[in-house]
Amino acid sequence: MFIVDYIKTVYSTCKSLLSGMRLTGYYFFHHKEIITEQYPDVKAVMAERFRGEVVMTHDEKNEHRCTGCTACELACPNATIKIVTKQELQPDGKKKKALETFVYHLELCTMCNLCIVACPTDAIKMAQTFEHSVYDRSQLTKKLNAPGSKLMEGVE
Amino acid sequence: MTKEELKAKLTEFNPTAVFDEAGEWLNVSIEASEWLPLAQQLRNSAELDFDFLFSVTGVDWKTHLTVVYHLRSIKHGHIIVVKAKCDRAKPEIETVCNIWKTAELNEREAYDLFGIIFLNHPDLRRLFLTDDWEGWPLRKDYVDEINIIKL
Amino acid sequence: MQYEEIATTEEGNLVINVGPQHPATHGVMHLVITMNGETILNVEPHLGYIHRSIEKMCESLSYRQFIYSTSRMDYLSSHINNHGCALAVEKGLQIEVPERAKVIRILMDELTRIASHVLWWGAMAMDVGALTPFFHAFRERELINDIMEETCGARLTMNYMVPGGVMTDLHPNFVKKVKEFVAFFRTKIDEYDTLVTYNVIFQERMKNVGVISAADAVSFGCTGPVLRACGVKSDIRKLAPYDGYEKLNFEEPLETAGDSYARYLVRMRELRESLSIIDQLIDNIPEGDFQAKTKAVLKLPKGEFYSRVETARGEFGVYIISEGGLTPYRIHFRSPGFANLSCLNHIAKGQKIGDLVAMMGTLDLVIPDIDR
Amino acid sequence: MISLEHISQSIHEALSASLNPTLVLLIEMAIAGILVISLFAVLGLVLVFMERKVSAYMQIRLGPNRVGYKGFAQTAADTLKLLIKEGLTPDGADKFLFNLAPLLVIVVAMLIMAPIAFTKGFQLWDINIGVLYVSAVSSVGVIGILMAGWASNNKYSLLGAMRSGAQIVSYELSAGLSVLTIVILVGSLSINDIIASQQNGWWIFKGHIPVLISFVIFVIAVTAETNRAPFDLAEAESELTAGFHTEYSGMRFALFFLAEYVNIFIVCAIGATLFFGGWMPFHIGSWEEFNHVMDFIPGIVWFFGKIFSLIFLIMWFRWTFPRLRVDQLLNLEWKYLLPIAMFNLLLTTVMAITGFYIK
Repeated sequence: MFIVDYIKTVYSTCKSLLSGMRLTGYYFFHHKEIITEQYPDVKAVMAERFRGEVVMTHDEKNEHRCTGCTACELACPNATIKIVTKQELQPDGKKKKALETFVYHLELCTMCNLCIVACPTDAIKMAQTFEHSVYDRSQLTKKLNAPGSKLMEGVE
Repeated sequence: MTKEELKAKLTEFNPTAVFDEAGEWLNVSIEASEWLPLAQQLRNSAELDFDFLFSVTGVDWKTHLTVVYHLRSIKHGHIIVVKAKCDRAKPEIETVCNIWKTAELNEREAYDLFGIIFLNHPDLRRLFLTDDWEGWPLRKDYVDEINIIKL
Repeated sequence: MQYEEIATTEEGNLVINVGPQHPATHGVMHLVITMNGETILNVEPHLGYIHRSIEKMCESLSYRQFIYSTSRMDYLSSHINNHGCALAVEKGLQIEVPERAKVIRILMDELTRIASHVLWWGAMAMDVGALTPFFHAFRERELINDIMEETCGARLTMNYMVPGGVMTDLHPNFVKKVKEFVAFFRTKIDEYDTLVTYNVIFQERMKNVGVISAADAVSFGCTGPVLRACGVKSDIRKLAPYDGYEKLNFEEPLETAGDSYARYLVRMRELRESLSIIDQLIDNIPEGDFQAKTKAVLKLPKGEFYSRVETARGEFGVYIISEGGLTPYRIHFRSPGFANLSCLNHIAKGQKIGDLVAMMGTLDLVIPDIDR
Repeated sequence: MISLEHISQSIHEALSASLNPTLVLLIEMAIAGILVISLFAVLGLVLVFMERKVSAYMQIRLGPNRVGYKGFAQTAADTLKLLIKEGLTPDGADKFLFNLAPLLVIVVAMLIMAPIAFTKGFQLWDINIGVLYVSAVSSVGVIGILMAGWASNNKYSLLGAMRSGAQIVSYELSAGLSVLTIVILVGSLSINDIIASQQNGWWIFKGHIPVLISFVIFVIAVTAETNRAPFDLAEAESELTAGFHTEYSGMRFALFFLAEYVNIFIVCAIGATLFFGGWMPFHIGSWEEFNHVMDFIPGIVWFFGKIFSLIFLIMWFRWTFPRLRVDQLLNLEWKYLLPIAMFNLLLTTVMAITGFYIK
């Protein structure tokens, strides 16, 4: 029957439209469902594994664990890390390679974590910061070893 | 069809083809001029019925260029890899746009990046690069003056 | 006063540029459309606005390093792209991946697929003019991103798959959070149907729009939901199972109409299939290593290695040609978006410009995947 | 009790006492003009804020909540931004028409305000063909949109304008026919007569099926006429970027934006007048006490309450439904709404002639 079909179509049409409106109406009146995060007022807590930027850990004696082996530099796909080494005189008179500057280009970094995995001495790790914006890109080139820091005892 | 059956069948069509069975699938190496007749056979033969061209790859072997076609048959499920060898100075090969429509964009990509000329292609222009780009970037002898990382 | 003539063809048809910046292209794609009134006569894609030549870049990266760059192709299924690359390298090195790593990989793949489809659902609804679903979709996607962030350390480009397994072990909260998500998502997916699928206007917009026959779809190299909407079985997870998909019990959703609505339905059903895959695995993650022992420097033997995976958009192929060195001699990525795009002109002819937007929505084009 | 009627009357008397009638008329016109323009400004701010909040809550967001108390100053800040923004005129555009179009649209929106009765005795122009005037003037607005689309020298704008032209011309018909239903039942075109006829109950609640049908048609048609989703094809941001106002920026864009919201307000005001009794409080037949209690709420509150409920309904549509395609849009009008509206009109006419209805 044409008329019956027609009425059925109209009915199902209205039903589908109204059920959609019911859903949006539900959300309109149920404000507890709102998921907005009020970002600058309420800072998000990032997960402990979140990769924000590469940092070098220093202990309270201002010592780091980096031997300057360049494993991270080799592992990096984007040439983000540049390690400058120097020859340091050991107490026993031998010369030994040591880290002078650990240059880290945050602007080139893709946070792929390969350098962290490659590091044999766990000298570097990922920090959970994420607000990296600066006014000048030269500020993104960072020196990771703290001034005056030296290699921790016993790290080879 | 298994590799052996495919090989036997293909030898019928093209006695000069070189086969390589080391990999996962049967590899067939041919000259560029032999490609179009072989392609028609591969598509139209009911036993082979390679209707799905899923990858077109250009390779620069320094001495010559190769176009690698990965073909699959939806019905039979077998896969074949055809490698057509082109001259490096004058890389020309017949298009297979009429056989597999997907070839149109894929061949344009190969033209764009390797400079392989696909004869009788309906619309052979640069695809990714600008029209006035010089050189073929994915060839091994391509030198890029601007290196972002070294800047 | 000078009037510039509006660009037309010689026959007087209107030529219109959609993109490179256009709300419907979801990225920097450029379509040149010839129209007669509102009817489309021809669509010509102009690509390359974000072509980074990842294939060339990979030629100078080692086998550990190149994987991360594929996350930047189809950024919505980055895990699955990485998975494909890892599989190709493992094929070359003949590494046996530990069972735990395999299960973790599949779980991550399926979560990625859900995240990708959910975003597609929202974005596609936005294309046809409903703005609310977009925000609803992001609610669920954020939950997945949180899970990813906790375990992998990143939300979009995770670089979690490495040759031989995964980079780190699962976070202790992972199982609990995934279970919570699955339970939550099962209620929300019904809301998706109420809001969009059953909506008459939406159905009218989608049905008999962008119809492609099975033969044409195969010829155009379409894969994934586009091909499955024509009734062709094409799921790599079924055809050539990898990493333990063969042990799982799931269905490959097929539709026969081949129109936009069929593509939509296939994806909606895939969402439910992915949920069932996660259900099967989440309680059965085997103990053991999450990564096989590999050498520090990977060297693939001379030869050619091709691996295929099923991303959210279709078949993703990695073709590595190795000369035995530290870096690939040539690497080629078969991206599903590139092939799916090639059928756009075919299906758009004779349709309205509003349909074009709906078609592009259901083809689920991700532009970096096309441009590579 | 102080009402707007008393205020306007006392102003009139105060002016007439000291000045000659021509001057009084001029001053009163100036006052009316200022009132209309300030109503426009306030409406623009309130409605845009309302739209943003409604959409936000439906989309599980908070919406604007930073500028001013709970974000109330957000739209004012946006207006300020639009005011100081450069108004670009594209090269190759028809400068005169390009600048004229937003003015035309806004002037038309202002003109329709004339016959609307805000409360008892508070009306700019008590014209005896009020409904006819409204439907006649409202269709002039499309010329502004066509002008904007044509003058922009942009293909998106042109397509948007053409769509808008086809759409408004079509939907004008069924909107007009659905309005006629009430006109036939009342027997008058005057807005005041229509409101007076709802003294004992609003038309929508009097239980006439043709009135219900014409209300549904009216809501659909005016949603389309004001270019609101799901009929926002003239803008269709995912297809035509911004449709007819793609090239407009700064204050000229703001005028289009304002005109859209004012148009919504006006069509909802017409809808409220025709179907919900305008400023007439909710009365039920002969329940004298109930009616008396309802009368304590001022008419202006009733009127704005009804208008904003209707506006909320239209916003609700927008944030729920996908957009129609252009051919579906015209199909809906010519194949469904128009025949139904005509049949409905026939039914109403039969009812009116036989007198078989509740007055």
